[in-house]
Amino acid sequence: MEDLQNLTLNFFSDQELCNADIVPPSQVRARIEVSVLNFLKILNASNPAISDLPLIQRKYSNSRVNHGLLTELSRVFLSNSVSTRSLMRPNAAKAFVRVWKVMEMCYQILLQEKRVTQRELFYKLLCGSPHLFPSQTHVNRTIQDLVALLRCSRYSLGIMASSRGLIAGRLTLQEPGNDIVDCSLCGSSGYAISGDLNLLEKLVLNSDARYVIIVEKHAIFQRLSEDRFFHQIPSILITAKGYPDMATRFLLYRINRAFPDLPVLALMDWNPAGLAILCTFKFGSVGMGLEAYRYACNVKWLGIRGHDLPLLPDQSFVPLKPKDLQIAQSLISSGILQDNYKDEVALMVQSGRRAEIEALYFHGYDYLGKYIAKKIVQSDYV
Amino acid sequence: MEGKRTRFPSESQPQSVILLAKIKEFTRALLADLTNGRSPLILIYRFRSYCAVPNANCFCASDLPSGKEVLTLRRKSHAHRLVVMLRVMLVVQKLLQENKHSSKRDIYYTYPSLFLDQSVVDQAINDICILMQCSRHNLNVVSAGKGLIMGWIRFSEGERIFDCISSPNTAHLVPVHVEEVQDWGETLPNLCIDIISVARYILVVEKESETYLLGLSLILCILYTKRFLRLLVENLRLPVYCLVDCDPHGFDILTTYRFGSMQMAYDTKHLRVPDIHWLGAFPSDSERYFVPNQCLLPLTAEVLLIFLLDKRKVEAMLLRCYLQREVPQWRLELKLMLQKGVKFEIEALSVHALSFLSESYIPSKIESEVSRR
Amino acid sequence: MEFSAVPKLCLHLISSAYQRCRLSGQICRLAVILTHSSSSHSSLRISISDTGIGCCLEEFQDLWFSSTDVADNWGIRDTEIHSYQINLKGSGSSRITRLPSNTKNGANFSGSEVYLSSFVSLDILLADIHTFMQKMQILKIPNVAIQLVAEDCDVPESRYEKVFLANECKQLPMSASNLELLKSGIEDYVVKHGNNLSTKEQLKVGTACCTNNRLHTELVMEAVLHFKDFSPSTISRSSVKVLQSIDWKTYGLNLRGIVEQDGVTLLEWENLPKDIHIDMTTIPAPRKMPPLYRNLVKKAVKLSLDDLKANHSQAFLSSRALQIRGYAPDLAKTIAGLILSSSDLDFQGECLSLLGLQFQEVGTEIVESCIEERIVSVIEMNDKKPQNSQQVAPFLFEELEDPVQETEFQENDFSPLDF
Amino acid sequence: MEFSAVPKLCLHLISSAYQRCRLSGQICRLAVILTHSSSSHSSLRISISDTGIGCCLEEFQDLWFSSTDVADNWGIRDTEIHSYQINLKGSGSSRITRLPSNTKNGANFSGSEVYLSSFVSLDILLADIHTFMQKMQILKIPNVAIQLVAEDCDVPESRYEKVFLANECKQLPMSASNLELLKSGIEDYVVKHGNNLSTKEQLKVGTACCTNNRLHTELVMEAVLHFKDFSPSTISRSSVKVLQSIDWKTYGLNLRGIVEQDGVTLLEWENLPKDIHIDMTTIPAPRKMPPLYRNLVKKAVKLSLDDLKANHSQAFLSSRALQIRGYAPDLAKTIAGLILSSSDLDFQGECLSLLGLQFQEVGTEIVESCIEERIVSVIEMNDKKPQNSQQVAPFLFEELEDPVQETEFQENDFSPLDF
Ligand SMILES: [Mg+2]
Ligand SMILES: [Mg+2]
Repeated sequence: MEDLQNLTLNFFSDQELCNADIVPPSQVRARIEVSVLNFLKILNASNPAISDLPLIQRKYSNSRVNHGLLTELSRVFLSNSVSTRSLMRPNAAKAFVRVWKVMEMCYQILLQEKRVTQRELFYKLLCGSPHLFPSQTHVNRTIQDLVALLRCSRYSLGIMASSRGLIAGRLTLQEPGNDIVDCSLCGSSGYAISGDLNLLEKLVLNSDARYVIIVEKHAIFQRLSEDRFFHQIPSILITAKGYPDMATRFLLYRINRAFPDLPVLALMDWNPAGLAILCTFKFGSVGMGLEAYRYACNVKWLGIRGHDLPLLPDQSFVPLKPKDLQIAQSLISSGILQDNYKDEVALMVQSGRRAEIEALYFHGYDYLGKYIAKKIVQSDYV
Repeated sequence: MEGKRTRFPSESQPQSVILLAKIKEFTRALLADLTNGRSPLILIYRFRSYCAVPNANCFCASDLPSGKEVLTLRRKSHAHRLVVMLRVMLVVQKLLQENKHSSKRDIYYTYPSLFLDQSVVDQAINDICILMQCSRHNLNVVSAGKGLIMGWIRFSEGERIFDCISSPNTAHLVPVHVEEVQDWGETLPNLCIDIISVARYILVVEKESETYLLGLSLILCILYTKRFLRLLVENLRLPVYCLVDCDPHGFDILTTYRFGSMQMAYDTKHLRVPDIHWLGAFPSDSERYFVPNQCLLPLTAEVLLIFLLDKRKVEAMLLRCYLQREVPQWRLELKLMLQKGVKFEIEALSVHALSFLSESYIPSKIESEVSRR
Repeated sequence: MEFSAVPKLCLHLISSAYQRCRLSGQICRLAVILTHSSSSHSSLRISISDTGIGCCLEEFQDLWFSSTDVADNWGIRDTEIHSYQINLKGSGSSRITRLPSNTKNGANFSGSEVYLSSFVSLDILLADIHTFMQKMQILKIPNVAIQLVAEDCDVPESRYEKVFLANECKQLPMSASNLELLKSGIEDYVVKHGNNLSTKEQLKVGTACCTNNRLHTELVMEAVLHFKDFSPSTISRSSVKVLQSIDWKTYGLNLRGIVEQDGVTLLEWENLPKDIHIDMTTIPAPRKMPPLYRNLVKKAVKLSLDDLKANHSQAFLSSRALQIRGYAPDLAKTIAGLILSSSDLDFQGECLSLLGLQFQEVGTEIVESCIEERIVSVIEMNDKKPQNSQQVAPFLFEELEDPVQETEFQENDFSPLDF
Repeated sequence: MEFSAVPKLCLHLISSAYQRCRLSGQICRLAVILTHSSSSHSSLRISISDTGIGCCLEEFQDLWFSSTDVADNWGIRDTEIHSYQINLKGSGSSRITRLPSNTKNGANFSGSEVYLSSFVSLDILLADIHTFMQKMQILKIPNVAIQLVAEDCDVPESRYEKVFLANECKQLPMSASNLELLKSGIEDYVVKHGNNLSTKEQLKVGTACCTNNRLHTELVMEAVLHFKDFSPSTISRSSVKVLQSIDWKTYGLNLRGIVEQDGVTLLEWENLPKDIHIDMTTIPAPRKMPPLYRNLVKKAVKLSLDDLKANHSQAFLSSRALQIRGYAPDLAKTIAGLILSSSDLDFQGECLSLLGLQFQEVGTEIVESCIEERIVSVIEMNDKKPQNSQQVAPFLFEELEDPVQETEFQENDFSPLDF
């Protein structure tokens, strides 16, 4: 199974796949140094020039969906279409200089073996060149540019990415040289997933679970882990408290690779955003840039789905908001959804209503667990 | 009056049993009124942590109710509040009976179209606490907000051991069920306190960053951890310092830690940390530490409206009675913020050197705080 | 004055005379005598006389002029029978002439007589008055005998005479008050002429009697269906103002506006169910009212609405109460939930017995509907009480030793940590 | 025609004749003969003759009428010397009379003579023409000898005669082209009359020669300081249009507007440094231009600007390049920072050697300025190339074999599909 996945992975990476790696600081520094040298060389050549920066485009037009042929795995990834940052176009010159500025800042942070938040980076840049970085968004976008240029993850650049992810259940984690963490003993708050991808990569995983369950919401996660649901159905619980961050997706991916036989099931709100979150776990998203694609994971949709709606009380429904319709539209037009997912989105739009997982509490706090268990037993997931 | 605000019952019964009994009593009384054709009247005391008359001879510090509200079936707004309160009470009864915990957000999402808004649920929870004379956690309603801790501490919640010492760069989630930590601490006090004693002080900061903590013995808490902080303070008896942004929001966080919030004023005594020291960032720090001008945001963010909001917020805060009464020097700094018309974030301090906060700012500030005392 | 206005004036004078009789409480006579004579200077002489409570000059002046005050010197205590002549060709106060009064010789009645002359056709006027008197029978006042006489002196044997007596009120006891008689009459009328109402039971009538001693008179207010058929006249502007000043929402009604159309005044309601018609009358229905009088009318209208509401609270719930009642199902569901989800059986039993339910028969819906019923009835009851007279009930769940003064919180600020 | 216009007309005719001489490339003679005689019908007879390339009737018609086309049948290949008389009192085409031509008898030159008569004062006209001819010396054209003769027939011994020769061009080789001569002359003039320029080195002059075969003539364009002193006339509207149509930003200039003031045309520039004056002339400077001719002028102006820029790129960087150059210090600082903050000495060494710096002599500022210099020079070099011929810069990393390049980068590009 894993071989097959590797095979497809390689197949695509040969073709047109672009990615960002988790890279140790020394290598990031080396890449930066190569950039400087190349820049100087081209500047100093017989026909001197200021080299353009080739960045992988992080636009929808450069995204491709790969529906696996040999596996069930599908993913969103970025092709190698390039958006250049050139000094020679006045409207792009600022962006060009910004990339170098951030590169310099990251280089120094890496040298000091520090890690900064994006906000701290913003202030440092604001202090040095306020005209280039008038706002945090400029910094954030430039970081993405740098990721696209150096092809390394944001975390590798020394930028702290705190993860919102939590994990609980029948899983033990061991950092080399540290005690084993038993995620079934982490209480209702679960084990906080570190934002350090290097560390996550090194974790030794062990599990006797039968299922991996992704939960959209923190509160639902708390409920299930407080109830020790993972003992009822031997499982691993994961939440990213909404849209997943890289670290959470990476750990899920690692678990998925380590235990490929465990189905990965998702419990989401019944609204377009819920499905979008599921899709981000499942396929990745363009916005995550180069770091996104590789952690695609064959997530199955457990609930809440259309045929569960009779279980919910009327008062738990609220009308769809314009934002919901927008998300629904972009989901449908993304071309990524399988047919039964599309039908589900259509149902949401048609009914004009949405409901949250919490609505199940109407039947009592124990009901949530029973609901999941029943669905799992009946293989009621798509 | 003291009896009204007791959290820990004098009886040996667990709090949940007492609360369940109170809920039943309440339901019964309500039903009796209805069957007798009487309109139920529900009296809810109002508490406040401050008033807006700085020099008044007020009782805001006294923990006495400052007024009351009477809910009846005669007003539409009351009827809605009553429905929400009873529905939340129903949820609480279930929680207590099943010994489950839930967050405010959870409760809201269960009946969103009935509640209409999260704030209504929040108010109902506060009302129930006042009515039942208990704290929020007694209702098994826990906060879902994020609280993080890192530094020189090791403790446990239930079976789980929080070992912050061995991974000093990692922020650990603050346990949800603070009560369990305390219970555990009470039964095995030595273990808990022995390990914790490595730290010399507690630093409360507004946001997560690694740049605070190199080479320092400290515990670090981040937001939404009022109860947990209180517990640490009670158990460890360490000095507590607070580092927040130099803006109205940061100052509000600081005062909430020290004096409690208006919303939860009924429970202030058990949530506030009266000994918390304001470490920074002071409005006066911008000059003392050469914060570059471009890092000083005017109390505006360009938009006039936001400017007015910030300004108005500071002006309103200046009126809070406890500032003049208890921390006049804080009030002076706040006034300075208004005068200068600029705000800045903690991050602005470290633009000159990445380790500025941990290597010079925090140590020097703590030193000056210690010498002041 | 136009010819067409003369019948209207006559009907008004008759109506006034009838009121004077009705209010006297004694057995009275109302006589309308129409005499046509080509020899006299006006072709038709109209005399309207009654033995009611008496009237005064100002009452008639009001027909044309704005009066500053109504004199209160008339009534059964007067020693004389007043007599007036209205000169239709005159102008200003010269129109009305006070004729010499006749003494009553100590008799315990009062009386008025009004004369006027006109060129209006005897036949047409007679027909109008005849119809009007039939309508007046609705009032079912037994103490008033109405005599209608018409004679053309030029034509022998032309004398027409008819006496109208309230003879349909046999079902009512003789001791019935004016108010009850009027109510019954209106009910009869509406049932007879009415809309889709098949039985009298569906008809809701509220009455109120409201006296003001300064006026030495009483006002009666009824809320009935199909007011417009009854009243010969449009509502005066003063009455419109009175109607507009009433807080209809207290009775679940929403007055959109008052429209005058073809001489008939229509009250337009918002959100009124299709099968409900609401109209009303005040008796007497004065054309112009001094402030005092106006208050009296308003009070009467409100009292009769209160009467209506007291008897038919479901139909006349205030919009406030209606809104509150909207919460009843949720409230009932929640309370039922609190009871039924409790793990304490004793508590459940206690609650059910409070509701008068047996433990065995309990289904969720039964408990819910039982509680809802009670909540609704409390809300309806609350609504019947005037706002300000609500008595203070004991606080629920509270032993209040030292009530602290209620204060208003303007600053509803959320602290950032109240997450 | 007004008297005041006659001197202007004369100067124009002289200017034209001078152009004809200059363009012939042969040694030529330009004679202006003013003869006053009270006996004749006009008091002053003016004759302007030259042995230049010859002219045509239409050239003169342009002075008053809109011409549809300039005939191209004149030039040194003509076999005759044309002769015209301008009648100032006439109107329309009758103003100009073609006099009988004299044959050149196969000589290899062309020639024109224009006569006109006026009542204008001989002294005033002579003074004007004298000044103008001195100015024309600026052109330093060695092949044209100018003869100015004035005589009052009524006054014996009044004959005035002066010959102007370009005698200051000794520094230049005899083979120097017209263009070079003109340039030198203008430089001399500006230095002599100029502003704060103390040395000739600070003066920047761009020249271009641009031929169009259809017109059988050449246009010369110079960009010089103090154009207004040189040109006797205002710029024609066609010229203004030409000037406005030029993309000045390519040369870092920003033409705010063209103002006519006291008969002098001023070009107003935006954001021009105080110590810089930019003016220009085209020779010839026709009054009205057919489209073809206009394009030629435009091309000449552009070419001479290009010439200016090629020699003085720093001063004539396009505003685009200026904007980009603004980033050079930041970029240089950043890259220097990257190099110098590195702990890897090999890397540092390699970088410095690429910059041609010695390890020892390295100070931050030196590295920065060295990088900045290079970046700036690339920017300036790039700017000299015409827009469309700029080649694509190499990528920083070349391992992308077949990039699907999308060059359009919008600052506010954002990525959707983030659901
Ligand atoms: Mg959601
Ligand atoms: Mg802040």
